[in-house]
Amino acid sequence: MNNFERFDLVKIITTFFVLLLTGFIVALLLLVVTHPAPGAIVQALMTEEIQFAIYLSLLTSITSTFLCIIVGVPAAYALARYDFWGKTLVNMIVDIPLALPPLVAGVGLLLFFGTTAFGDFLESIGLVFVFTPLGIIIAQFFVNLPFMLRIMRSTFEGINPRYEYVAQTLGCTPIQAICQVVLPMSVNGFFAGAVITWAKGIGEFGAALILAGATRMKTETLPISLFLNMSCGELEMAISAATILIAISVVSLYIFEKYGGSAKF
Amino acid sequence: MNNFERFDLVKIITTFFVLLLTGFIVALLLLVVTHPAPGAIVQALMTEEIQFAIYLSLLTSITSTFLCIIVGVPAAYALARYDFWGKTLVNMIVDIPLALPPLVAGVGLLLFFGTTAFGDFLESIGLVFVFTPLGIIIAQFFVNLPFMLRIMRSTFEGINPRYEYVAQTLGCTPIQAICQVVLPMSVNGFFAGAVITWAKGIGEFGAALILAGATRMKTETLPISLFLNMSCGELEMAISAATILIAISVVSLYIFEKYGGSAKF
Amino acid sequence: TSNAADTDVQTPAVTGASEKSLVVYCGAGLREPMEKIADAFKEKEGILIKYTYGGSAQLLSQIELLQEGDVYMPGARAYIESAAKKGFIDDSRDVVYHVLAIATKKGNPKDIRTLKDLTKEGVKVGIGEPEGNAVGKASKSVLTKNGLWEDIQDNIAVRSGTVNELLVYLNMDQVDAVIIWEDLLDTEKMDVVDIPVEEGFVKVVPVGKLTFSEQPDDAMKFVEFVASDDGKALYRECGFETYPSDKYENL
Amino acid sequence: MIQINNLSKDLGEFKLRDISLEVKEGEYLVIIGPTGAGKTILLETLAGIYPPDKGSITFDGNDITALPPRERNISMVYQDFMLFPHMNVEKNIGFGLKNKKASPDEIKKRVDEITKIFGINHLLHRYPCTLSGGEKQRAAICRAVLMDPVMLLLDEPLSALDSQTRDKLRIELKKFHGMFKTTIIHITHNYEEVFSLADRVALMNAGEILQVGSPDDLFERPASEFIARFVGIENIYGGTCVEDGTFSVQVSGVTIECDSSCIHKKDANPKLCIRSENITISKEPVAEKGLNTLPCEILDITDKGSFVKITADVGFILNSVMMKRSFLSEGLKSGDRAYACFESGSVHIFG
Amino acid sequence: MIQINNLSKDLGEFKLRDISLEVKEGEYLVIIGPTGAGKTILLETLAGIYPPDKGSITFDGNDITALPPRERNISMVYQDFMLFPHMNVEKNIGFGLKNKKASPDEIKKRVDEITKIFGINHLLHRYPCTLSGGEKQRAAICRAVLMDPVMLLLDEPLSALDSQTRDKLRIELKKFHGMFKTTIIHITHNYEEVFSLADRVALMNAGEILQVGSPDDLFERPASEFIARFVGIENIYGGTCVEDGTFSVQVSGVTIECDSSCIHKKDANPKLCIRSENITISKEPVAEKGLNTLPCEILDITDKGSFVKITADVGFILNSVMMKRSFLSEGLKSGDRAYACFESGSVHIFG
Ligand SMILES: Nc1ncnc2c1ncn2[C@@H]1O[C@H](COP(=O)(O)OP(=O)(O)OP(=O)(O)O)[C@@H](O)[C@H]1O
Ligand SMILES: Nc1ncnc2c1ncn2[C@@H]1O[C@H](COP(=O)(O)OP(=O)(O)OP(=O)(O)O)[C@@H](O)[C@H]1O
Ligand code: MOO
Ligand SMILES: [Mg+2]
Ligand SMILES: [Mg+2]
Repeated sequence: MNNFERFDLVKIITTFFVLLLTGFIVALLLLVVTHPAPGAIVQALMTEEIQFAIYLSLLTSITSTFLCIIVGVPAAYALARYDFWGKTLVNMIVDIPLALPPLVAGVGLLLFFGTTAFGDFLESIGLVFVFTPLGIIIAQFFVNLPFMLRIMRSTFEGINPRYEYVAQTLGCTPIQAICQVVLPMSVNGFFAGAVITWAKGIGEFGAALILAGATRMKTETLPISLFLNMSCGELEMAISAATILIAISVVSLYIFEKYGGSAKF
Repeated sequence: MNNFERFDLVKIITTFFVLLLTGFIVALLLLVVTHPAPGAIVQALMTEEIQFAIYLSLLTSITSTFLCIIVGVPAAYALARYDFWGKTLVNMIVDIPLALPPLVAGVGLLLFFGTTAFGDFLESIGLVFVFTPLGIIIAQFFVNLPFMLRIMRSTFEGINPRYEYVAQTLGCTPIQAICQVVLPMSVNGFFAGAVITWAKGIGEFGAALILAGATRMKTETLPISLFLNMSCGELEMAISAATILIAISVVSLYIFEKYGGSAKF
Repeated sequence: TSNAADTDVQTPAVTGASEKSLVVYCGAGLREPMEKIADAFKEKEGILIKYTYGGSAQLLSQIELLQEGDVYMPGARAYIESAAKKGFIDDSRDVVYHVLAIATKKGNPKDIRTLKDLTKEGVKVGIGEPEGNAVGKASKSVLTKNGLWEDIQDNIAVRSGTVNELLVYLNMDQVDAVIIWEDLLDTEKMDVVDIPVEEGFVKVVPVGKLTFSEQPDDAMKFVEFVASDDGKALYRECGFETYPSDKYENL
Repeated sequence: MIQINNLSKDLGEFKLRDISLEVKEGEYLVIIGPTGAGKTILLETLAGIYPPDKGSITFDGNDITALPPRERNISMVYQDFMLFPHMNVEKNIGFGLKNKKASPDEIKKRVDEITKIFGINHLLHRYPCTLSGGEKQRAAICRAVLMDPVMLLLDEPLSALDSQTRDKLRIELKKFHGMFKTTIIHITHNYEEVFSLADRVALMNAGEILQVGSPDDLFERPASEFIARFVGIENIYGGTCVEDGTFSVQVSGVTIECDSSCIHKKDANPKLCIRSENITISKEPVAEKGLNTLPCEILDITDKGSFVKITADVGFILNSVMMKRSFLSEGLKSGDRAYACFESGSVHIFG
Repeated sequence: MIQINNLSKDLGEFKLRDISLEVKEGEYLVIIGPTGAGKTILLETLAGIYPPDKGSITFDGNDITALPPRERNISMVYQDFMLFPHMNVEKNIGFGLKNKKASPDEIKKRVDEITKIFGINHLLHRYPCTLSGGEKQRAAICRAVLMDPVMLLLDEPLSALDSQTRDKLRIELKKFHGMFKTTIIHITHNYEEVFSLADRVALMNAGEILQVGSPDDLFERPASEFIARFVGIENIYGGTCVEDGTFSVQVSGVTIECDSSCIHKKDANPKLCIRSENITISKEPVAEKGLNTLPCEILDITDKGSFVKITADVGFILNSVMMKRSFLSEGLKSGDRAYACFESGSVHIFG
């Protein structure tokens, strides 16, 4: 039985690593969730501050996800379907925010909206991004767009363009073919992309911190609330925010893996 | 020419989104890179603080990438090759750090190493994670492991286990078959995974901030340096750190896309 | 749990036209009394106060970046002075004293009696970030004045962004002692080691009106209110020594 | 009648070159050719997916080169079905009518009719992923046919099916074409489909059409050596004519009688080919007019189940395919001496 | 000699059930069976990849059931080659010897030898991705053969190749087996490979071995209706015996003479089958001893290029396959009356 014992050894060792890791992650999450005294989370949830943070987090993350969809879906379609000069480079550039530290993205956005003529112009028409919730939205948008884009790109790449051709011979215009055939067929990828973009948006901290600042009750999303409450020594409040964030991430990840776990992103 | 004009419309609109996005990203990066006065970056680079930050960033990110490899590669192998009870759940759990806001990960790590008996034990044998560079390493490890894991998992899944069977009939033990055949075959995925893990490690901020603190010249990596200098009004120094980080991300992303752009992660 | 160095914080581009409000940059260490003052002020004048808390230097860089807001109240007079020099402050009042003290874990297990004891081997000390907040700057001055700055370096486990975080670290057992403002001490959770006045370092905490304020009158009203007897009374409730005081007269 | 005139399209790595082709109304045209020949691209250009760079497509004299696909009334069915996975069979089949703004009642009626003809009426509420290959293919054909197209383009419609279903559907296609006389262009790699369906066959290679004709034209009388090899002719030789105006050629010194149509000049060097299936190996010589009977040595016999392939040396190497039964009854084996017989009409000379 | 006794393996969704099989030294055994039958898993179990749950494998009497793959000295070649892409051909082929700690010189010498035999000596420094399918397959076989295996397992070794290369490599395989007399088990879906290579064939389905025998045994005398259908027999009927001890059966009232070996009891209901290739359709009746000559009506004629398939009604439906040439010479067409002839020996009765 030499062979099979030895084979099992590989299995045992590698599976051990998996379980170790799983245990570590579960332990961390449980530690956070069980840390506050029972009831303290509920109490924290009742405070105006946490309620504001939840409200602002939802508002900004939903808006930024929406923006990511509006920009990401057409862009992903173009990247999946058309060849144009410099496409490889463009493909790389649109992925940059993925590798860029969020803080750096924040600095870039701050300079873009705070110091350029274009930023001044936006300000003059009432679109102020620096130190406002609008800034949080744009920060989330910028940092998380590559998720939406990559997932949709690989979803569209997975859809044979011949579905569109067939739809066109059956009386569709190219745009109708996209709306009636391609989009319904990419609904899973779309859903997975939207969920992960939303979850990452809710958790976005670095870029939002720099661009929108950490102002209590103004630009205080859940992660900023966690950070602010840590700085002010309000551990219970901080951990309450963390607990909510954990719940959101776990649920989102579940949905993501269910609908698009195999999507590239 | 009705049709082709209309078709072009889709192409024009969607390509416009791509170019808009590309322009926006390039503009941001250029703004950051060109912001300091010429020579200011060189000057900043000569300061002991930035040099320390570069050194610490390299040290921690390389170490944490190494850790991610050690844990991630065997775990990915197990997840790719074996079926075991609860695998779907485990697969989801090991991906959680991907969706978890880094700040929350930081809080979890802080509780784990700071308040548990296990943490005390580690401390007693000299492994102190709270407020130390060791903490930065573990924070980077925790947050970025899923990248390594997902890329290697999909790489291994792409390698037919029959290569291993053939190697075994040709005289290899199972472990030799992995080392001589599977690992050399996954070198591209491995490289892509290591590079992106490293790049994300260098940029890691939230979790490190919470676990290791932002202590100048002690736990000051490049993103922490950016943050500290931003908060003390040393914009030139902050932007120097940002410039270095941009260079690192762009180069890493280039390597990543070249070797594993198509890998799922 | 926790740590978090340097609170960042930036500010409000004042909103809420329906309701009058002021944006106040405030040293994080002053949070407790300032919340009370905001309530009292709201009641009295009907003006909402929006605070941005953070380390004093950090707040200053935000003010510089943003060029907006109404009132600045850092943890020490030096910051107001440098702000005034840059032309951001046109009027200020002194309010209270910040007095440094050492806090140790309950029961003082490392037996810390003096500043010098902080340099004993194996003592983990938390201080404020010397370039970021008032408490850090003051701590550094005290330690330097007593010739301990070099010796203590190896014992410093963390330099925090705000003074409040030091309390969290102490409570979480991550440090043995911290140098903080006396007014923040909670004697139920920790032991206090006073730093003798002659060794010590007492800071006067001022409040100043920012030149960019678009409601200079309201801003000035708030500054006056903080420095008024009513304001100072609220400070005293929270354990502060108010300005002027005989105790620190000669400083 | 569809007329394609000098159609060219440059797609970067691939070019359609100067395609001219006429498809009569009601005709069943089959296109064959190696992979990458551009067969699919030609159909897609006909359907209007790719705008051609040059040339024109006319339908009954009207130029339709510039019309968008939806206005051409040409339907297309692909090898991999391309049923929309998010619609059930009924919605899939009715998709075209719905785009034409037909009323739901009419759509229902017409879908019902057509699916009854193809025997998939009971599947209307199923989703494509739950169908078998043959059912998918039928649904795809129904969807294309419901538009009453002036031309139906079928791109390897049977390739993805197992051989039994393929046979069944081929027969159905033939029946359908008999019933409705729709003009059909059908791409395939399968020669059975050519013989049982095609009125005419076109052979494409590298973006060009090389030969158009009846199945027998291509398979028995290929226009070039390339085509001969492509249609599976193994016996291809270079010959010489020793005398002017005779019906015979010499290959490696052996004289072969050709058909009366193959008159050659002396010293010409024609290439010729003979299908293996047209060659019989027998023990005894068969003397008959118009029959070449060459003495040979049997080199190799490959048992292919029902058939045997015999390699024989008649001075040059000749391959023959025979029914196993007929060959075995001769009792020949490798190394034996025998006779290779083939009609002079089986010798085809090209080039 | 390899003996497999009652081998069982449960893999969750799939089970190998009680496989017993003997492979003689130097034998060439071919395994056929539908997809998912477990052919590959059986080979892998022989190679030692899956430990069996039950049963044993002995080699020349020694139990090798528990040995790990590397100690069995059984080599395997897969359909998709499985050449290690990061090693050049030389390293790939020498991989096994290197694991055996052979000296570099010896490895070089042996690799040289074997690659010369297979004609890929000039490819040693190339990487697998640069090779053609046939070259890859040759390299894979060299790699397996270099270990001097006691048994060589070939899992569809020719399936991934185009038909010309497949023919060439099949001949090479036959030659190689003739030269070295290695015991070979070969899986295939291609019947030509069965006929040209196999000493014996085994048919698997659903994890079981259903029949083992010579190619003719399986193809002419299948043991069950399932096997008959699998080997492509279309004419399968239920018959009745009207008289005790005769050599004839009735199908739909038509009497068919069988072989002398097919004696039946009265009122038995045997199933019988006749290969289409064994049936000839002719205009005139052929009276010969041992020949069934049934009058029939021709229902359908399908042109398959070189062959035609004729469907005829003799009281029941009968399919015949003939060379197109022979059939055409009869001048028959659909609807004509003719005669279907087949030898009594072609009628096979099972179960
Ligand atoms: N949109 C396109 N742009 C550029 N080249 C293309 C495009 N589509 C296909 N090609 C290339 O054109 C060539 C011909 O493709 P086509 O699909 O028409 O071949 P085919 O004859 O249908 O082959 P098959 O028998 O394999 O289906 C191929 O080399 C293909 O790679
Ligand atoms: N490691 C495994 N664990 C469980 N089931 C497996 C495993 N490998 C294959 N199977 C299943 O066992 C069945 C038999 O597989 P196998 O590959 O032996 O079929 P096969 O006869 O070789 O078919 P094919 O002709 O398609 O190659 C299939 O249903 C397959 O899905
Ligand atoms: O109030 Mo401070 O500036 O955190 O010491
Ligand atoms: Mg094609
Ligand atoms: Mg198989």
